Amino acid sequence: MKVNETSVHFAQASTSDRSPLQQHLYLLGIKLRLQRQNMGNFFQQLKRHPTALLGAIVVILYILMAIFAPLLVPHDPFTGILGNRILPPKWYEGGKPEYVLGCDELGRDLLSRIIYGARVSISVGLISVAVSTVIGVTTGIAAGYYRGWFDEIFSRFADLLLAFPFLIFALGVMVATGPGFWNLIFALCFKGWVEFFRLARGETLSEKTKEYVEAAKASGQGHLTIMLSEIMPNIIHSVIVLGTLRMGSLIITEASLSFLGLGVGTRIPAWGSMISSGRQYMMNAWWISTLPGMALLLLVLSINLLGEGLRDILDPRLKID
Amino acid sequence: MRLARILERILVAIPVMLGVAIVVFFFMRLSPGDPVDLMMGEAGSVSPREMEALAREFRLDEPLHMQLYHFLTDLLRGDLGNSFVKRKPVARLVREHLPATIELAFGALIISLVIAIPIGIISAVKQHSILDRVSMAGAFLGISMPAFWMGIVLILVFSVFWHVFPSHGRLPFAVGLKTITGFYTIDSILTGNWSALASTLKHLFLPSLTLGAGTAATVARMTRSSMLEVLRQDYIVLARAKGLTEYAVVVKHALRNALIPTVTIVALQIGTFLGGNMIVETVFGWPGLGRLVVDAIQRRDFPLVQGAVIVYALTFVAANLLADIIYTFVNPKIEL
Amino acid sequence: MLEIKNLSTHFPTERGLVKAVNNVSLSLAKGEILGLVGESGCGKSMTLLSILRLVPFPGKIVGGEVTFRGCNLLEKKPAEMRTLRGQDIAMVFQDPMTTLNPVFRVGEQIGESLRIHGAMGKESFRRKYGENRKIAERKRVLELMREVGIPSAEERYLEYPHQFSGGMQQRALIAIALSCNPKLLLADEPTTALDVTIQAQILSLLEQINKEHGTGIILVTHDLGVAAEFCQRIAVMYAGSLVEIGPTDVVIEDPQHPYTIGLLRSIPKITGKKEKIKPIFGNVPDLAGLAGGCPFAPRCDFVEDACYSRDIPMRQITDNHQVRCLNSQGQNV
Amino acid sequence: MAAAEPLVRTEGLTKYFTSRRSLVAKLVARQKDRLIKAVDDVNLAIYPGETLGLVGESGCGKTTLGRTLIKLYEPTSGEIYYRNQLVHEMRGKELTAFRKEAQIIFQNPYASLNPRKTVRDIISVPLRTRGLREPRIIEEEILNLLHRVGLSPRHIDSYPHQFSGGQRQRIGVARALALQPNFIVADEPVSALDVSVQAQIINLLEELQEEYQLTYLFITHDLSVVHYISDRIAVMYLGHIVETAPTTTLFSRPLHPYTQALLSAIPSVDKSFRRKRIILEGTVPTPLDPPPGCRFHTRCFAKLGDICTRVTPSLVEVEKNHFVACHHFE
Amino acid sequence: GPADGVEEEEAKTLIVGLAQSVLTLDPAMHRDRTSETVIRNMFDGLVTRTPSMDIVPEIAESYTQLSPTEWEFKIREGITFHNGDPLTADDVEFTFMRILTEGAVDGQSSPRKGLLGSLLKVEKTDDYTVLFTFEEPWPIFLRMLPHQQIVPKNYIEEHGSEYFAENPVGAGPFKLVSAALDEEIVMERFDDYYGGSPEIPPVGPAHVDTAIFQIIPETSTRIAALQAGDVHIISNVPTHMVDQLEADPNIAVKTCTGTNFFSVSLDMEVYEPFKDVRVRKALNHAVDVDEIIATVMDGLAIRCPGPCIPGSFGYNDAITGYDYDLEKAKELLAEAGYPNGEGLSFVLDTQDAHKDTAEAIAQYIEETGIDVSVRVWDWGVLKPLLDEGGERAAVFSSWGNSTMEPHDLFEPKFVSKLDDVLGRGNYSRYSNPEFDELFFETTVLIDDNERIANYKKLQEILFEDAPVIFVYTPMVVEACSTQVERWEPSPDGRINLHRVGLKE
Ligand SMILES: Nc1ncnc2c1ncn2[C@@H]1O[C@H](COP(=O)(O)OP(=O)(O)OP(=O)(O)O)[C@@H](O)[C@H]1O
Ligand SMILES: Nc1ncnc2c1ncn2[C@@H]1O[C@H](COP(=O)(O)OP(=O)(O)OP(=O)(O)O)[C@@H](O)[C@H]1O
Ligand SMILES: [Mg+2]
Ligand SMILES: [Mg+2]
Repeated sequence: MKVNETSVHFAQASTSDRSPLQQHLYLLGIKLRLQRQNMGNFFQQLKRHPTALLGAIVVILYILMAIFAPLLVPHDPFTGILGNRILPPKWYEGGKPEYVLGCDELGRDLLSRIIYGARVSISVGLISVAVSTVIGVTTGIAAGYYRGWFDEIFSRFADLLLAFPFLIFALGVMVATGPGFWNLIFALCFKGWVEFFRLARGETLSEKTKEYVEAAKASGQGHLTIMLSEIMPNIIHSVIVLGTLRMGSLIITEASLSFLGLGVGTRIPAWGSMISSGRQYMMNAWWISTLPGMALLLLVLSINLLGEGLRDILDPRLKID
Repeated sequence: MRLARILERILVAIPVMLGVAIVVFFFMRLSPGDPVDLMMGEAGSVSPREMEALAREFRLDEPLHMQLYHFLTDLLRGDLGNSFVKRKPVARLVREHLPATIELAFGALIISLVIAIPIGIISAVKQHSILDRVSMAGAFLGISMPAFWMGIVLILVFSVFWHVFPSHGRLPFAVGLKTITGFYTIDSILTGNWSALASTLKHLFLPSLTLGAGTAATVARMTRSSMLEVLRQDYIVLARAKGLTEYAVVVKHALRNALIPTVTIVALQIGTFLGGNMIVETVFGWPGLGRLVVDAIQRRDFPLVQGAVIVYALTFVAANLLADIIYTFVNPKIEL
Repeated sequence: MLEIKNLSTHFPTERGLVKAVNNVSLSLAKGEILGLVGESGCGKSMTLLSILRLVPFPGKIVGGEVTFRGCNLLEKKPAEMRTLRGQDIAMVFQDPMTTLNPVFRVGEQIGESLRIHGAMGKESFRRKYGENRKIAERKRVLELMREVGIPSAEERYLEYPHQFSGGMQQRALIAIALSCNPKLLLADEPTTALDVTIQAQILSLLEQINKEHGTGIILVTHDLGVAAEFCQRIAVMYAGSLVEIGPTDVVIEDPQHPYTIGLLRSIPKITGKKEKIKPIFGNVPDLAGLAGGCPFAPRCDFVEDACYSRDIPMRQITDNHQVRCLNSQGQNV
Repeated sequence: MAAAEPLVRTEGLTKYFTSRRSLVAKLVARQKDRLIKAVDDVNLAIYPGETLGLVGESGCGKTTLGRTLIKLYEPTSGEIYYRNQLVHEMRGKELTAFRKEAQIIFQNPYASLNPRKTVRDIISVPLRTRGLREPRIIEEEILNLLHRVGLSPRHIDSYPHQFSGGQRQRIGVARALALQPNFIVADEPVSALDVSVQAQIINLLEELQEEYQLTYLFITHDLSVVHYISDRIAVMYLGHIVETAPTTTLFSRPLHPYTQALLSAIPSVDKSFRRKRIILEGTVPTPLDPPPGCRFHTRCFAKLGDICTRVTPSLVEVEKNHFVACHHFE
Repeated sequence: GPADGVEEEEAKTLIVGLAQSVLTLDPAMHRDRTSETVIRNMFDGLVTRTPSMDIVPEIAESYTQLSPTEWEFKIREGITFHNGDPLTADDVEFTFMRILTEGAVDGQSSPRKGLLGSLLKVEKTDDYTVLFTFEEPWPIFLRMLPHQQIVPKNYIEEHGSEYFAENPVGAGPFKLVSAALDEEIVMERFDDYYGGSPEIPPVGPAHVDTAIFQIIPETSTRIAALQAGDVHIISNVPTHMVDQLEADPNIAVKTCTGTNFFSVSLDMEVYEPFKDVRVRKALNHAVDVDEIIATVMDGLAIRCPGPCIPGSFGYNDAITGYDYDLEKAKELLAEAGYPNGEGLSFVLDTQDAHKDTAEAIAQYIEETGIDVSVRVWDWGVLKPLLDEGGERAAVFSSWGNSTMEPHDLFEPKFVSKLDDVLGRGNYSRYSNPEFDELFFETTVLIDDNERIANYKKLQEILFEDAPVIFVYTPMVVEACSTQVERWEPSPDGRINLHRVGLKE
């Protein structure tokens, strides 16, 4: 009981003197205190959150699907038969049984493309979140720990990037560098790290005043060790939650950029470009855009459910015990 | 004191704005593509003299640092330059398009509030109920759907099949609204043109819904979780111990506290709404700043992109400041 | 005035059933101060909240009787219960920082009870504070604020809780509790969050209220010293159950329950010569899934097999001294 | 005792925190950075083997003083000597050596242990600072320490949340002991514990002191605890030391009005100790702008007059080893 | 009231949904088809085009070519601008000199100068006669002339160009009511309209009271708007929607030939193997253009067998195109030293809008064993790459040829890249001295028969050299509500509402 009480008070105290942006992060679920938690009972906790578990399962299935895509696809996802242009799904009139979900505007098997598309969407999500996290967390911890000019420079830079409208920014990057997978990742990460930076910085600021950090200092640990072994493990869970929540929105951003004509843009199928190039067919061949849309929706939904669940699981305040 | 703080926020914003200006300047100049060449299109002939003349006119023949110098000195004088393509002062273009964007942003804001806050409250009060689960599931759907896709679906359903909302645009000319401020809702109220108001609101609805859906979802979830947290607080127990009815406890004592974070996040969302609506603007043929910028980026209309991004950044900073000010009003603990 | 019989409040949790209040029987005479002592988590707060029927979810009052001035509160309708709360029975909470609503002005919060219970419409109030309810309410609130010792009440009336120091906040809470002249005041560790000198201020304030208005007070505390100095009777709780209850002097000087004894021995005494303190070994138990028998048995020096095997009843030692222990007699210190 | 060389000594030790004003506030409203005078001009000596109790109300600077002594904070001004060496000038090897000598035990057993680390991780940090490298030796040493503080070896790979408050505090003690220190600042080590557990820790600390000849600075606001454990007591009020005296002297003849009020306010089960309560008016002022002159004058019941509000009294020795800072005794 | 004198009860409003924003309403200040489409409803030119692409007088009454470099135009009398000013030779002279003179538009220069070739000056000879003088003969002058609209001299001199751009005054069938260029442009009938070109009946004022252009960038929305009845005419209908729209009883789909020449330019400098004509021919044989048209374009494109759009001036119909023959393609490749396409691999760049066809082309080429991948670019990024060389080989792109004159296509696309005028679109970096010589010879010819003969020759050369894969010209596909009368799309994409009516 005492544990929870102190953490609640702490959270309150820190809530009130946060800037709105930190509040935002906070309410996205991001102020987590992990005092009763280790990985062992993490999975047990996951079991008690059926939605999160479901999310996790779906995400894992998707990842497997992406990895084994070449083995799973019934047809060549890259080239189609022009004669099969906008072929409806098999259960529709005019559909062919071997093309379960029908074909797209170039007669390519939709199912195969959706399966393959998982690769791009998932790697876009994973890689850009991973890169943003690594950059944001290292700079954030350093800024929060050392303060001073380092903090000042990075915080101002972060402000600057935040003031840039994200889509315009990404669009600008894509226009400048041209479409392509890595360019897309670059565009997404260039600003994506800022949120992680702010989170890590804010958490470090509060973590730094914790007595166990003082204790480590008193026992003669160096700054780097304190950052790595005392502070980092305590903020990483917040980061994971933010990461999952952000992953969904980054995958959607990829789709949005495709809509503006600047996605991954090769013949490699990506859900974003499938949805956006298929949207013209919405009225006569809804499946071309809608089915990849469903695939995306399900993935983002699962990631969000997982993220939300993680937030609850990792936040002892939300637990009944 | 309060004024000093506001002043300070503004002062701090200046270097940020300057940074934004410089970044967007280099961004545009260093990205490939020649505005003059693009302007000439893929037809007809173009004389090299003509291209040179235009390049000179646009000051593109000068070295980069001189261009930057001109840009910054003009900027400090409040001059955003002339659009290459539209041949108009950028400031005017922005002024013409900003009201549409702001109106859409506010539409989205209001829709997300009207939907999200009650849902959040009810979900929290009736935690684990069917309603809670359904609305939270809906909220998740809201944030998991690409906006353009949702927009098209809404158009198909509400305009094509049911004919209840118009498919595009801001206000048909036939309504005959006299514009004063550029905000059609305000203008129609000012001129007492109620049919224009009705039409404006109808046009505003689908785009606002599309733009606001994601935020509504976020706000609903936030309201719910902050409400849940507030309901656990000691002062709620005290309110009950005073003998208040459950309704008074929730609406009077809990709600205002639960809204403290929500309101600030919502105010902050204005910035996102302003900067993130080009997709909605494109889908709904909404004549706002977002579409203007996307177009300008594609045409390498440097001054227009620069000007618009600076205005975006300004509105973002202003929205942030506004968020902070609102925050001080809902939360007595904070002195700005 | 108040008679609690076999009150039980349980929390179903993932770890098992938490019997936060387990068969507690108490009574309070008019104008009496009863101290309820015990360690953290032993169910003191839940006992108070059960009286008001404000046990938080998922807790439930599963049995017993709470008779206040002749009627059983547990059988009252919710609306009746509401009129009682704040008016006849008021509560002062442990942590003033979190108990005042941060977004409302202090004056307004103090006046709220008056408004809810329509106090300003009552004849006695009307006569004293005038007809205009708004003005009357303000007058009454200012009076209350002065009464509990909040200086410059006029200004403080318009301030927000965070502008108050801890001690002031606690006073404001007391003012809220006193606003309708309750017959019974439930004070849940009202001084725990405060400094010694401030604690002394608050406690003497409570003492004064008790004397002047004849308000009955249940004072919850974990500090035996506080209970010893301020209460006429002391009830000791351990793991959800009442283990000993009796007049203060008797409980302090002639404790019967091994837990009470241990508690007294582990407090350093401020007397001339240094006496070695003797801690109780072991830890405060987890309330979830407690086995039957005496919950103190694992830490008890005098434990017997029987202690584990059955529920131990309360035993009358003397007239008003009761103990829940099998072999309490002869265990005099 | 007093004849011996002090182990730790401070001269005019001052620690201010700055609450920064914004640039504009400075320029426009001409406001200066505000100073939180947490510790102000403190002269204190702690002798080897003794327990010095430090009491005072919340926010009066006890923790700050304790942390500054062991160089967790840099002092704003003044000197700290440890065995006649200047503490705040220590760097590198010297500092490591000092870290081994001086340790701290924190108030909050929940916040002072890193929740992500096992007991082994937590205790091995100071052991490595001590120069132990071999994992086997480290493990042996950890088990030793656990045994010493009354925890069983099976606890070695548990996480803090698996312990009760008292057990956690034992881990904190073990961590401090791991460096084999001479001097321990115990910052309210029992305040967060239940009454029945508090006694266990106090006894443990006493035993350890005997066993290792430790010197304690024992910070607390609980006067009965401080009475029990300390040899000498220093009373702090708003950053100043207002009175120091051997325990028995202080309890029998408190001189400073604040000390008197403090002692009278202790609720005690012990009837013989109860005195007439002195109820102080008002609350402790904030260290942001402490009152001028004697800092206690705003609440003092024995004010002399003008001098109290103008002149800061200095600590004078009124009788042997009994110092007080009050104009009554100037 | 309307021209036919019949009392109309309700004012008729015609709404057109456009895909792109209008950039300006000043006819001199853009190079943009959409802007021109809207502007030409408010401004008339000296000449105009019939739906079958013939040039007929509009404001001009007649014209004569006095010498290879001189043209004289007689202007119709009694034409007034929307503000009531009469249109005279002064206005015509002003219009053209405004474009020719650098900095003449409030200090800015018109980007339309290039559309006037080597025009030196325009002088009025009397109130209703003007003389155009060229530096050198420019045979496509008349065909280029419809792109220029006459603006009022006095009005602009009085108010300045900036004001004019916002309050345009022309001599066209509609006058402006209000303009929000990214939203909607509202025009009402100009009752004193002179009636337009007598060669295109019916002549007279416009039939609808109000004409509105609304900008609806998103295709799906545009179609939805038509289906919902929010607009009457929409441009840029995707070909695959045609069937479905035709099935709607309230909607009619209209098509006509287009003027965009689509081809895959094979860069011979950047990608060595393309130097070999056999490879280029092989690629032409490998792609089944007819099948692509039938499927990807839903039959709504016309194959360009050679380097010209069928129906253009001097079109050589002896050229029937490279037939689709995979074997032949493989043979040619083998001859060139690339059996089964081994050793050949390149990227095909394109823009988002054309990527379907590009992908289809790539699929066909891959059949020969060549490894092709498609990249989609923002045009702004791709263009400099095409100019500089860079890491690329082939590009699928279009070139506008609204004059339907080979000159206008050959000069930018196939003449050796000499300067920005010449070879501006020569992404193949094709350079054939024989071709160049004959081309320049032809440019100064005046006699149409000679020109036709030369153009046919030029087409043969290009066909044999195959610097590009010849693909198609997409048809203009527009759709309108069945309420709309007398409206036909025109090959240059112009939507002229002058004669369009609206049924009940
Ligand atoms: N929401 C809850 N869910 C489950 N168990 C609860 C809940 N609230 C309280 N309890 C249990 O009820 C028991 C009694 O709690 P209570 O608050 O009455 O203790 P207390 O004696 O007031 O302690 P403290 O001195 O810490 O205030 C606790 O041990 C706790 O485990
Ligand atoms: N890092 C810091 N930055 C700014 N102010 C501080 C800091 N640490 C302490 N203070 C301030 O210094 C004053 C003294 O604090 P300190 O923690 O030393 O008091 P304390 O006597 O230990 O109080 P407590 O009994 O509550 O632990 C307080 O007003 C506190 O707010
Ligand atoms: Mg309690
Ligand atoms: Mg402290």
